[in-house]
Amino acid sequence: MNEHLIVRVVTKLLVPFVLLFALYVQMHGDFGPGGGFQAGVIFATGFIVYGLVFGIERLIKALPLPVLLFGVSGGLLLYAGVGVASLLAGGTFLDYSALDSHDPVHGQHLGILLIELGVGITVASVMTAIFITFAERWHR
Amino acid sequence: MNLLAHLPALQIVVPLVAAPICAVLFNPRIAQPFAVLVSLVTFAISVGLLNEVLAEGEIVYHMGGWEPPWGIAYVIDPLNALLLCLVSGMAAIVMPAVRLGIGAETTERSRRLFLSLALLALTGMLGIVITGDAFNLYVFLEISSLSSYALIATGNDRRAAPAAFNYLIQGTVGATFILIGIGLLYMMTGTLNMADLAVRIVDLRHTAPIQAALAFILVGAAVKAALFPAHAWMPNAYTYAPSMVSAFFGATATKVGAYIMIRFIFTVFGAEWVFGDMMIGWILVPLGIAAAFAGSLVAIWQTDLKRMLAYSSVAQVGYISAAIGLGNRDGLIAAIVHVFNHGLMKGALFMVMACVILRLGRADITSFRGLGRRMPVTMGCFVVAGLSMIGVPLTVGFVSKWYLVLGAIEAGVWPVAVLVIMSSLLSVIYIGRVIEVAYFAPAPDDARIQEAPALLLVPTLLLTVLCITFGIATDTTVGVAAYAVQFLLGGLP
Amino acid sequence: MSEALAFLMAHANTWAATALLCIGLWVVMVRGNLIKKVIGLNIFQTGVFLFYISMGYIIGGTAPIVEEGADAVYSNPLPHVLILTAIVVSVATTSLALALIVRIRESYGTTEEDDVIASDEA
Amino acid sequence: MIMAPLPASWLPLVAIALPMACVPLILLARRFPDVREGITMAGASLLIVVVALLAFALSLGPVAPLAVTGPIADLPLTMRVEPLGMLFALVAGFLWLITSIYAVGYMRAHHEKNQTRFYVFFAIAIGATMGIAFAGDLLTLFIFYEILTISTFPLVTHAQNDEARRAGRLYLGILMGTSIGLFLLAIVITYAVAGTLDFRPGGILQDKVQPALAGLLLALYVFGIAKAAVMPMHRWLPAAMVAPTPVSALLHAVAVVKAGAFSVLKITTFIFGFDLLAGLTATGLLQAVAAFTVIAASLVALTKDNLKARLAYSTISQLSYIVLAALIADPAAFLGGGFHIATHAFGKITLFFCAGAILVAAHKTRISELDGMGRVMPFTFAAFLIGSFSLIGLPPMGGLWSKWLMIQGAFNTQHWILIGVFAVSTLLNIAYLLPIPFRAFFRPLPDGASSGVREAPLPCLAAMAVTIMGCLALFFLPDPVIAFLSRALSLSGAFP
Repeated sequence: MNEHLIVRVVTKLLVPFVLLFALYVQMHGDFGPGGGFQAGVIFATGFIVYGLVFGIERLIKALPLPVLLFGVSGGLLLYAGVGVASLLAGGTFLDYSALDSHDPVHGQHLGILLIELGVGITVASVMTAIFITFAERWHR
Repeated sequence: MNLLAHLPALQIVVPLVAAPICAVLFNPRIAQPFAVLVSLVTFAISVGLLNEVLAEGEIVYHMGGWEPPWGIAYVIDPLNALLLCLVSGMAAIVMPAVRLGIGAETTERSRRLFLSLALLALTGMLGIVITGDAFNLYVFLEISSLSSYALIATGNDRRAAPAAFNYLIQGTVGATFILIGIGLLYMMTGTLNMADLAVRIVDLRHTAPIQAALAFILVGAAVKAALFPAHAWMPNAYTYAPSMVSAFFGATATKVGAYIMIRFIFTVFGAEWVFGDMMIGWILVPLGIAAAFAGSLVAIWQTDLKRMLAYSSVAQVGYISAAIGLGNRDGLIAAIVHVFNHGLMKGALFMVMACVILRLGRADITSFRGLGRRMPVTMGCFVVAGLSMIGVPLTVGFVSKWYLVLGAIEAGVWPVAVLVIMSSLLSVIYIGRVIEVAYFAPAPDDARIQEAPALLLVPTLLLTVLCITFGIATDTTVGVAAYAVQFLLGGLP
Repeated sequence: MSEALAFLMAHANTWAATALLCIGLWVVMVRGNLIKKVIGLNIFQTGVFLFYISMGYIIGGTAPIVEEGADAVYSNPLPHVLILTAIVVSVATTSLALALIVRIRESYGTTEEDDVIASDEA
Repeated sequence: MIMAPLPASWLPLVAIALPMACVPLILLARRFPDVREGITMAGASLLIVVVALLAFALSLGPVAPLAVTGPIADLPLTMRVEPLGMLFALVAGFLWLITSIYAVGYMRAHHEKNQTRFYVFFAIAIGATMGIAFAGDLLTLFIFYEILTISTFPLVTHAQNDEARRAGRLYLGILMGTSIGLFLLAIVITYAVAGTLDFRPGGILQDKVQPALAGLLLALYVFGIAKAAVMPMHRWLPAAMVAPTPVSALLHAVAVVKAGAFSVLKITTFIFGFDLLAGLTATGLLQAVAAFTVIAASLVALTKDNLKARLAYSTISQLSYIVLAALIADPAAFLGGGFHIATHAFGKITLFFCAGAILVAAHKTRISELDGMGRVMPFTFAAFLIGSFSLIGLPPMGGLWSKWLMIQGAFNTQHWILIGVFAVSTLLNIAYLLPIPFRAFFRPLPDGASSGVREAPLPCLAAMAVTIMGCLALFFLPDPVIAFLSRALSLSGAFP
């Protein structure tokens, strides 16, 4: 797509905002519509558009597969880690209230935020990884 | 903090957390022992849960502290405690041998994520078994299915990919059927908790959606259990998958399908309605018998022995289905015991295939010529597990067959008893055929074949020994099954 | 006539879901092209999604977000949450299926089921 | 007993475990043939001591049954010593020692391969036979019955050539097919209707089953126990003759086939009971089948030129005597059947020993080749003649008494046709057995055939001598045996 100058410029301008919006959706999840799933997909959209326009090599350079794999695993681990932390804090598995011994509501906020963050990271990494895997094969 | 109180959660969490960790541990020398450790811990948790259930009765655990109907509950009764032990026990036995076993049978690329996928599949199956929430069951079903499609595709035979694809299509359709059924149940009752469902369904049984839900769920579970005629995915999948995968899934995956069937029929819908008004027994029993004959007959003609074992599984699932369909106490005991016992023997037989493939590179019947002398221990295991498949006394196969025939006679369906026994005679032919080749045909001169390495041989031997142990001391299997039946049938005879 | 029409309309979503289920299943079973099979599977699953979403919706209900003082009728959010999970599963299934098709195409040079079978038997 | 290390009720378990315990020792000693055979001998001698002790205990009074938890929760495996089983165990245990002595001579002279495997499975088979003899219920009996089938399979197919493979197929196919297909089914049905599987005096099925079902069950048992070789389930026995001769001698003239006949006898007496049995139409039909087997097998035996094949068909015929005796449902016939287990065992094992000796010494398997051989191997053929006398039922051999008792039973119950069957079959016995020694003694030796042929190895001859003594002893001293068996009858409630 080297010849499509407009697309390249617009994409370059747009991608940061896409990612910013994704971040908003991610962090706003416990107050309004939003959350990890949606945010993760929007994150991935940003990456994928970048890869489509500027070429798969540059996307891989920015996000090497090991990093993505680490993202997939790390997100899941964060999710499960919160669950285990609540276990260790004396609640049942994923009982966020137990995360903060003084204020259960605060604990719930913290818990849901971390959980959704884990989900977001995993979803974004998985979607991008799927895209890269397919695109890279086709490219060869 | 008392970790023991959280065993139900840990049962799922331990393998679930271990899967991504395995993925980021790039060095297989670390990842492999780690996976072994995890599977052993998981098995220990299952045993702990079984003990607790036997001592104190049903365990209910609320995830996240949410009470049903809002939250997900894990409910452990003797039935799923036994299955947890089977699934995690098989994993613990197979896992140490995985690295050696898949070396000859997978593509280089796919080996890296193999352990993660295996642990995910384990998580999924444990989840299906442990959960008391209908939708959660679907989610775990898909977790285990997706990872098993991927695992089957790791085989280095090019036919592995189409086999996995077929399994994916059929498995997804089956799982979606279950999803529809669960949706209908939720629509009518407003709950997903199985215990609540059971209470609320009682007054709604006459409605079409509930009846449709029963049909959808049974068909979906039948696909997962590979019950004839919905078995088409299984032969190819188990033939072209790495033998380790076949051993683990052959022993557990179809059993989990049968578990879904038992759980929904007996816990959610209620046996007296399912077998009384809906006459499901008239579907399950004939299908089961047909499966027993079709599977065994086709198995006799196979030259690829992994495919032969897969068809034999079709037949064995038929016994389980027929046993469920009898709808009486002995039949249900037979079903539960056979789920466990067949897991042991089929696991052992597929492990034998893994040993043979490692040494010879293939497992067709001609490659077995003279193996009785060259790999005596491996073939010894095959003989014992094969005898168990036939149902010779003092092996596990006899115990399940006994209860199945007894159940059929007590249900007053004599032809079923006769047919079950006749079909089991067919297994004499397909097992005997292999034994004949192994011990009577001269070995080809050129190949210098040695006994399989200890790492593979020990799990194989262990499973074989268990085939006999549980064939003699049946307190654990039949005892637990009888206790489970008390839970499932309530006060019924 | 109008009664029948009313009956049809009252269950419009269910009919649509049923139609999608049937079309999807038909495509899965009849089409020989592996990609078309996957598309059929997606249509089939979409039918289930529609079924779940309709189930939770209450006519005149609003999004289930608590607003102080408003005495609103809320749609049931649970089926929607459930089906979100199912959609994610469906995405995963589709991508896995496509990955398998890529591998089949690489080793067999075709995405037609008949050709794959013929190639193995040859 | 003064020492009394174990209560007598444990002795059956010891009798089963003893041969099994020899297995690992034999395996350990596989590189030292003398030690290996020594272990077998020692095991066999010890077994005789154990069985004799048990018999002594039984003669003093009833031995308490012993129950062990088994595979089926409500059905413990029980060991119950009663005189009939005791007699069977005595015969099998005693002949194991004799056969072992014989086997040492035979296997070495014949240069058989895989001798360790041979002794291992032989020991397992004997252990299983003890299990059958002492089984206190049908499930236990069935379990040991199956172990016996499986453990004898490697013995039958010992040669591992194509012929052995064919024989193995037939052997396993028929024995396992019938035992799982018919015998097991019958057992489960019995359990379902009677609620127990114990061998009880007077039977357990009385008043619990319709006559039609009882008839069906009886047929399932008689045909399902293919080891009793009632036609048409007899084909495995001639096929099994490809095995080394000691196997044919002990297992396919004594242990395996008698296990079948013994099971039938036990089931008719302790599961059905004479009263129930006598009233069934099926009993008559099965008597006809057994009678047919007696005659037909004898006729087939006449046509066989292969010596072991002829003996095999003779065995089929003789086994059906016992089945017939069991179906007559009369105390005298029962005594005759039980006694026949012993007399036929001693007679037939002698004949097989002779056949093996001829094979080893002269490498001959066909009867038509035996002309004049009596001059080269006088002792062997003399033994053959005496064994034949016992089978035919001529004095001074034990076979006379068993046949006598069976005919008396038929007479008591007015089965005139069966008496005719016994008479005709005796004539047939003479026709197919006696020409063999006569040919050997009275026909001239073909030219040059005698070169290099000598009498059989010494262990073989010694074994034959002992079994001949047995035949004689059973003629002169039948009373203890019959008195012993009568106790089984009074236990069974058949005697008023």
